[in-house]
Amino acid sequence: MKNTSETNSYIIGFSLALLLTLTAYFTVVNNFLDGGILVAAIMLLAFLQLFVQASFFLHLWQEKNPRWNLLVFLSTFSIIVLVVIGSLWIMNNLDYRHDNTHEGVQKILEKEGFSR
Amino acid sequence: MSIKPTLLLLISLLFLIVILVVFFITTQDVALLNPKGYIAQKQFELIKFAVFLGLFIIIPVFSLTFFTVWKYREENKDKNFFPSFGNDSKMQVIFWLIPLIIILVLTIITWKYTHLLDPFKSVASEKPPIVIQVVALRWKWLFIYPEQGIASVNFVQFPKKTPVQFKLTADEAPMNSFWIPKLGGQMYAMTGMQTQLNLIADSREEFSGSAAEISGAGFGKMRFTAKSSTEEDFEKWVNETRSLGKELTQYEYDKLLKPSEGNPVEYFSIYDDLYNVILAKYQPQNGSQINHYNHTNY
Amino acid sequence: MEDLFGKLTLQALPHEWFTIGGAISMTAGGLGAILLLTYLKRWKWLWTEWLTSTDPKKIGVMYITVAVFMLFRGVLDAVLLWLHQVLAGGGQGYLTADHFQQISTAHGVIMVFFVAMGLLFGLMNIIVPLQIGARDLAFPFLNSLGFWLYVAGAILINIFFVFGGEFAATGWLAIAPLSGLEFSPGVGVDYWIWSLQISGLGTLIGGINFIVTILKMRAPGMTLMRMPLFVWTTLCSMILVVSVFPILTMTIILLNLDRLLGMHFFTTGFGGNPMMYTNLIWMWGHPEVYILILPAFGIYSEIVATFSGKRLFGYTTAVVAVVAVTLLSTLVWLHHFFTMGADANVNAFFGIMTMIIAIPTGAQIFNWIATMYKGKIRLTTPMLWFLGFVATFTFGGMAGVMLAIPPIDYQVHNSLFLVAHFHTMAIGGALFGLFAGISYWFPKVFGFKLNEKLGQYAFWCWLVGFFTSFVPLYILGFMGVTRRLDTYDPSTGWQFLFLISLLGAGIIALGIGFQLLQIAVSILKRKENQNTTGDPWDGRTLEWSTSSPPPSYSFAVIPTVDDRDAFWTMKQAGKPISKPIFVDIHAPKNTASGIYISAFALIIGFSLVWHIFWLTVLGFLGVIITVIVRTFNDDTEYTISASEIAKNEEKRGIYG
Amino acid sequence: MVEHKNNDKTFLGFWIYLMTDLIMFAVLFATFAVLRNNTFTGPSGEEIFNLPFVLAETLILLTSSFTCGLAVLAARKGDKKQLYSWLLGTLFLGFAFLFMELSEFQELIHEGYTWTKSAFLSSYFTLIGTHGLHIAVGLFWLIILLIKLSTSEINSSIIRKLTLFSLFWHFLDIVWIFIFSIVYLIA
Repeated sequence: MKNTSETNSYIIGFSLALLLTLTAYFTVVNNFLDGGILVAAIMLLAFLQLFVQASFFLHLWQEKNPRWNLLVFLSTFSIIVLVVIGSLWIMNNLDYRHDNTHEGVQKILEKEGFSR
Repeated sequence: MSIKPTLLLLISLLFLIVILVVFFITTQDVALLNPKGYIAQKQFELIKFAVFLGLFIIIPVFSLTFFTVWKYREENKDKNFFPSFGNDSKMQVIFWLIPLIIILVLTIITWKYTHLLDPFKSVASEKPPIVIQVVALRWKWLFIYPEQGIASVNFVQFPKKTPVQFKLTADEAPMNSFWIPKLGGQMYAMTGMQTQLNLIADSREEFSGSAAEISGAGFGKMRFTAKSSTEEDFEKWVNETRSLGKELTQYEYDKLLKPSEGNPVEYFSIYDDLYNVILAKYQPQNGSQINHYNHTNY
Repeated sequence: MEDLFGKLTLQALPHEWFTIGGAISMTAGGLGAILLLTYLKRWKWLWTEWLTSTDPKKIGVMYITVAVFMLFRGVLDAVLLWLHQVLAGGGQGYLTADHFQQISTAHGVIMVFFVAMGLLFGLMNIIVPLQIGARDLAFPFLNSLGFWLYVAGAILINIFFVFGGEFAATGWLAIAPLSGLEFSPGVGVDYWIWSLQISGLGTLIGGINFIVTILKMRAPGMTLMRMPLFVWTTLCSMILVVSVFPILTMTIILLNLDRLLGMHFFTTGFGGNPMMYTNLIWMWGHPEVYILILPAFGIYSEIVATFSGKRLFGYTTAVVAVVAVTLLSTLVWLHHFFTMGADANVNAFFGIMTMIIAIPTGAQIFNWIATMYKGKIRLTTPMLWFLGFVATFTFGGMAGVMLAIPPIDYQVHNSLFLVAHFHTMAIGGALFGLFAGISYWFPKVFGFKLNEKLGQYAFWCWLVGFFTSFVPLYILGFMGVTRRLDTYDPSTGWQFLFLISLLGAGIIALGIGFQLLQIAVSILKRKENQNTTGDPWDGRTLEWSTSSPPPSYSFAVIPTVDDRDAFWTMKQAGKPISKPIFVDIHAPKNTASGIYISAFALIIGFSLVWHIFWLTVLGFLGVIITVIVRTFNDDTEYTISASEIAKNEEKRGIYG
Repeated sequence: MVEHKNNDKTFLGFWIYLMTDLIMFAVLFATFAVLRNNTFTGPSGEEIFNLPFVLAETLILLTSSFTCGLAVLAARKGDKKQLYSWLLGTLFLGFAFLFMELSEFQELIHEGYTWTKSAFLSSYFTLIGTHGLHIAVGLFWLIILLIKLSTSEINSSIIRKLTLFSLFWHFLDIVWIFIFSIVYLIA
């Protein structure tokens, strides 16, 4: 009895994940959207699939308290967001400040026949 | 050893240190504490203000600690021994409030001064800034004056009271940091990138400058002298250097590129835009990157 | 045939004077120990009783012994550096620039990774299970494996004395591109990489082990808010270990791929971005220093409460402060590279975040003072170390707040002012805390107190020595002296201050001498101040309820807890401890696979340093086989019979 | 009760290990995101990615994650035959994924786009390579489990090991979803 409900949860999870992957794929291939919105859409679909897999495959939300697994997952998730967003913010800011493609260097590159 | 001598010893030790430090600072020429440029002057004010605010934490902490240890020492048969006194919300509020206020004041100061003293912002002055291009090589500094058409190694001169805009990069060297303590903060010099440092010298004097980021074996000897002179002396120096006629060709530059330590001061005149050639070297060229060691012919 | 040993050729063997000196002293020490052991016929005892043990108390003592040996090397490196800096005024000091940089890198790495982390893990292994009423850690085998990986890392970092090559000359964090192939082609950086990877792995395993132990194995009734504060700081410190050590491991892997496979993550050319290395390594770097300081805060809370005979003032705010510091410590790392050219908003944001961390720390110190208020203070050695902490840490904290303001940091970044600041935090904060912890829990581990008088002499030498050596560095930093400076001309007037620092180092060395004397004298006179009650300091937490030294099973019966300061409430209640009915206890068996896996890991590391790739493959096979053999054997536990426990507990005679 | 107690200790311990692995991947994602435009005369993302091929890979890994879930359910039901079939399915799909990935790498190297060409290629190879390495370790672990299963009946320790493996496998699939989205789709 209990197992059939679990197999159903796996089946639902699998089909949802399949759906999300295909939608992401086709939005890119037939470029329904582009530029910033496309990136946002892809990331949204990725996080949705994360949510689907976590709830259907890892049963993260049905954990009885004290829900250490969930707490550890959320703290790790915040560390990941910190690492990726933090690095991107700092490195892009540094690259912007250390801009070296101004006209002086450009002139040298053209003179040597190198295109950037 | 019981509490009384311990506390007295500790307090006298701290007082002795403070006195010795104050005495030393006032007598010796401590670079950061007698600045010679507007930027360093502002940073010195910040240091004084931060120390002043810091005392608001140190004095209460020290006095409270020593007083409490003294008053509630074991031998003191004080009757108000109150072992289960675990919490008191009034005191908690004070304990969190004191550091909070101090940090709040510091936050406002930090936001204001960080924007004011941004190294990439040129110093406000009616005179146009003089641009000096600095290239950090393996264990020496190369200074290039694009407008004046001269270059020098381990020596830089600029007129006093005129803002100086250093444009910093490095060539075939690990990360370096360009620092003249008496004029202002330091700034990293890295290969393939250009960073800026805007300073100004208020008086006519010679300052010592150094590399501040470890860059290999010769890092310790990577020192240079920065001289601020009057307008006329600066012009005279530029003409003298140009008249020396020693040109900084690619061949000369390759000699400088080879790692060497404690280079003597050298002067060159320069005709092509070497600074941008160095920056261009690290840009992607179609084909392959210019190999560091086979130089193109310009 | 000749590349059978990769880069390990004859010229690589040690030829500089100080590597040969190091090799001789190490082999002499090793031989001495081997002779002593064979003479006393104690090999069997050493192997079964200590090396293969999974008892956290024994592993903790082993951690501390290895860390103390590494402390000797670390302090020796420091004295070598200082002596050179004093002589280097104008003339060429007795070290070449490259040697000087190597020793300064080795000093940094050894002190942080092998002394501070070693002492910290040692104390945690001994005390945390006892304080939460657990008999063992969650994963005993992993605990032994974590320790032996730490030892493998320590061996690998010292092995270049024997096998030659050199050590990284790049500063303790091997900042790219200096650590890349272009500027450090030698094996030095590879030694750095692999000793940090192996010991880093050991720390990560330890981190996971402690989190699961604290979350899952507390005594019944001990909710999170009834745990002793040292357990709270350990939990927070281990959460930081688990959160940021993977960043260190991956950053070092990327650097290694740059060096080994010619990739271009941090190279100057080919699109590499060296600044990314600085960003990533400091993303681990700053939480690492909080990993070291938090347990010291925990130890101070325990000591101040015990020696004031009072409950800790504001337990909840202390916990809030520790958790706040843990969360904030991951948001501040850019203050290590303000001078890299990020714009004012970025610098200001990270500067302000760094200052906000000072608020919980300030509140914590006020809490300790309030704990002493209306108490009965006994100024024993642990309390002295706490006063030393207050005297030094407040100066260091003020310097830290100054460094957090970007414009000031532009001036003093990488100067001796910064060096003095982090030494104040490391020595005044973490090391004083660990010394306080060791002198506080020594009677619990070995059954006899450390000699008080010698302990106080040692403290005064350390404190006076600390101030004499580091206050001049603060001033030198303001005079424009940079870090890792191996030569300067005498006209600058710096030589005099370097001399005073060397004097200070001498006083610290005297302090260490007193500590050794203290241990020797205490061992000789252990009969007199034998402590039978298991509670020498009238303690408040559970570890004092066991006998000292506690039996291998720690608690005959796991106590139930109904309030904070569990042992104190038991004593206050004063109900005679009725003789419990003893039951069999399952304890983990000794296991040597931890040693084998770490030995293979050492082989892998060593072979990758010298590019002897066939040896690396052998090493991996060794690890995999040992792991599989380990998973296949299931009888990893033995039972201590109830009668045996009853006989042992009878001897204690504490039951009514 | 003791059996259950040290059961969830192992799960929590393994879960925290998975989180540390996740943080390692986060560092790789951050490095990839920072270096993705530093193609430095080498090819950029669009030029070398073949999207249909990668979609196939993603679907294969998703199905193997699904079959792995079903295998755990079969183990809990004690139906050894079904357990065997699902595990072999997972094993086969895992090897198929690994084979496709290695052939993609081989083709790239054949065209000269090796990891020494540019920072973008270095970070691309490392991110995908590390994930591939984890898949290989997972498959090796699965083979050990299958050997263990052949010699003994389904008991609680086998179920525990299988559940741990399925956690690891699902975790790998989640990481691949982010690789698929960030590396391939955005390019």
